[in-house]
Amino acid sequence: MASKPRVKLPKSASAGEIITIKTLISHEMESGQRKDKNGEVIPRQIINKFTVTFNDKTVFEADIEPAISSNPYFEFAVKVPESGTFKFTWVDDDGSVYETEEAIEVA
Amino acid sequence: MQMNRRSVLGVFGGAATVAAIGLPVGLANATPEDTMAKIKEFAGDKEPQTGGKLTLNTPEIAENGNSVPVGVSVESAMEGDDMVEEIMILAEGNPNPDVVTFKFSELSGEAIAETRMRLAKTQDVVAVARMTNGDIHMAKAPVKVTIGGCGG
Amino acid sequence: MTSTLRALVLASGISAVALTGSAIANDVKPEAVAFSDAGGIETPVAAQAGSADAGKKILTDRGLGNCVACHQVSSLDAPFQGNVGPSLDGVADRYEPAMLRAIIVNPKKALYEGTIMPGFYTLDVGKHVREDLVGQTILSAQQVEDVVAYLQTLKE
Amino acid sequence: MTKKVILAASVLALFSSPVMLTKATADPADATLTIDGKEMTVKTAAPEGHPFDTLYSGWLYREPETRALEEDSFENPGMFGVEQGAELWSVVEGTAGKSCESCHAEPEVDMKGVGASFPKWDADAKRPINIELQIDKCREENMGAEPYKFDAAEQKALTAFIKHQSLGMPVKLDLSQGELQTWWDRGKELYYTRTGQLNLSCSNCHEDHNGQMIRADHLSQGQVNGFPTYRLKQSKLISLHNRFRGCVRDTRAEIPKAFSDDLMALETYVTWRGTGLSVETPAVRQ
Repeated sequence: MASKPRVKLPKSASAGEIITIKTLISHEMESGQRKDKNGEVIPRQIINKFTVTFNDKTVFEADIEPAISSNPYFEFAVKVPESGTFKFTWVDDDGSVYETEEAIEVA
Repeated sequence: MQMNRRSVLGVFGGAATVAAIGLPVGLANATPEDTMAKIKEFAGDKEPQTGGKLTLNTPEIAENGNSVPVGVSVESAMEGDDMVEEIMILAEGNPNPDVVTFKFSELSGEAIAETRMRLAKTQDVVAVARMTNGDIHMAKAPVKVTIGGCGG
Repeated sequence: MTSTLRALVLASGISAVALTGSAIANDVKPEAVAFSDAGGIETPVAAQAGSADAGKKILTDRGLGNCVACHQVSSLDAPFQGNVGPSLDGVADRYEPAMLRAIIVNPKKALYEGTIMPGFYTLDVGKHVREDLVGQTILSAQQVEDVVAYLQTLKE
Repeated sequence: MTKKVILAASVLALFSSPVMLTKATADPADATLTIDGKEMTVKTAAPEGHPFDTLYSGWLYREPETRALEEDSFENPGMFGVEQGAELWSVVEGTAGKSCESCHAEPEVDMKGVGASFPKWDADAKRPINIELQIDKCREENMGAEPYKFDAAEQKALTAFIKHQSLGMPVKLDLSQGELQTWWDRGKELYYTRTGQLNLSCSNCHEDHNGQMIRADHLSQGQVNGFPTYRLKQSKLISLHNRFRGCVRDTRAEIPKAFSDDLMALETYVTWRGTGLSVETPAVRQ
């Protein structure tokens, strides 16, 4: 399943500033509750976990259920203490892991 | 009755295609009791407070149940005892009430999060937050999920 | 002949004559439905009398009448009723059963040609009708009478 | 006959007040749409000969949450398709060893305006050509590649990418090309032709009753300036011909083939009906 993470956050911030981060990933989020034309249940395949770390410290997590929409969107806040790198990780039911990183400059 | 195989599609559309994506209609839905049990599990023996410290933002009317924006926030210093650990969102009328659980940290700065969820039908959405001091805050909001005219 | 049916046939005047001797227990075929000069349909199209309870369900059933897609009925427990068509509250005060029947059967004949409302018991339909629906009506004769019976309960 | 006309008129008079009342609450929103800093024309005066005075983008008929999704091109899931199209642009396919990029090195420049001016007249095929068919033509004639199957993800992505290069530009067809005017005429006739067991034409909903509600569905003018459109219902990009087919299916008629003469005529006419509205691809609808 083609999944392309998109992340939006400011390139720079002042120390201790609270920034907003938006993320979106392309994923069908097959709920496991639908049936195909032959009446067979379509197996569940969702992204079940989303994790955000900053300089390797976990800052935000989401445990995700099939009730999250296709192309999952998350928006949350982070208080940025120093320059560093955010790492965003999405875990798929099939074991795939989608990752992306973004750096932020703290003046 | 003159109905034939394909006419279940219905006047102005597709009752059969309502669940084209996302949650099915007709499958047994969760009950408020299921939701209460989930809250109990989350809250332990603490009584949830509904004083408005937790804000739950949902549209009054969701134009399509496949994508309903939902936002939660808790007034909190986000440090020491006054910090939000987790916020759980539940949808009472879905096949399974679980939607998502957000976990915050001191680096969160603000206990705020937003996502988009599926709602199988018109129902109450519930958010529950657990603080580091064990306090539980709760908020509830009704969302009317529209019934499409053409093609469901 | 059941007493209900006899009553219907008697009430229908001229058409009763036409029915006599033929298959009385049969519904009126869509192509045989007769409009009066006033634009109504005096004779029920079904052999059996309509059931208001059954009609009520047809109004909200998306596979059948789905009338609330366009019309409002305040007393019905159906959310998001449409407003393309007029409210049906008190419709029984405004129309005789013959006219209600005619509007359901073929509003393009009963009301005006340009109406968006489909005819629910007519073969005078649009082009390229889906193959399996050719020669079929949206509602059966009985369902039309059920809806007529229900609409007659909608009094202010 | 006279009796019936009088009757019809009295029926209308009888109901005119509640209809007016409900219609007033369901007018298109009074809002402005800005995407990536560009203001879109979502309301404009209709061209000469148009049945409407004012044209409204379908965006104005949607609920605030759906509108917000289109306003933010980061949150707009349709942009995944545009991104996929941008990647496909440089993918070499076919016997000639070419990609789109081989001939159109700068899509942001080369494709600007394309999405606002199609369908065009195809003198070779002697019929209108839309973006999907133009992509296929390039693939077959220049790349030596197979045409896409209708609604292949790649077809929708490339179409969305090309049209997105005209984001904000007003839709404007040149009907003087070839016999395009004749096809416009044919499209117009189809627009007013009732189909199916439900006996409905495009005009019944989108001309006669736009602004009103069919169940919870707020009927729009049926403008096509945002296609391919991200529809929440299917949670993916939906092509114009897919939507045409869906509407015709809902009238309980046999479904016309995508890119058939009928649907190309209809695309020509309906695109004209949105003259002056901005290209919004990928729009977001319910």
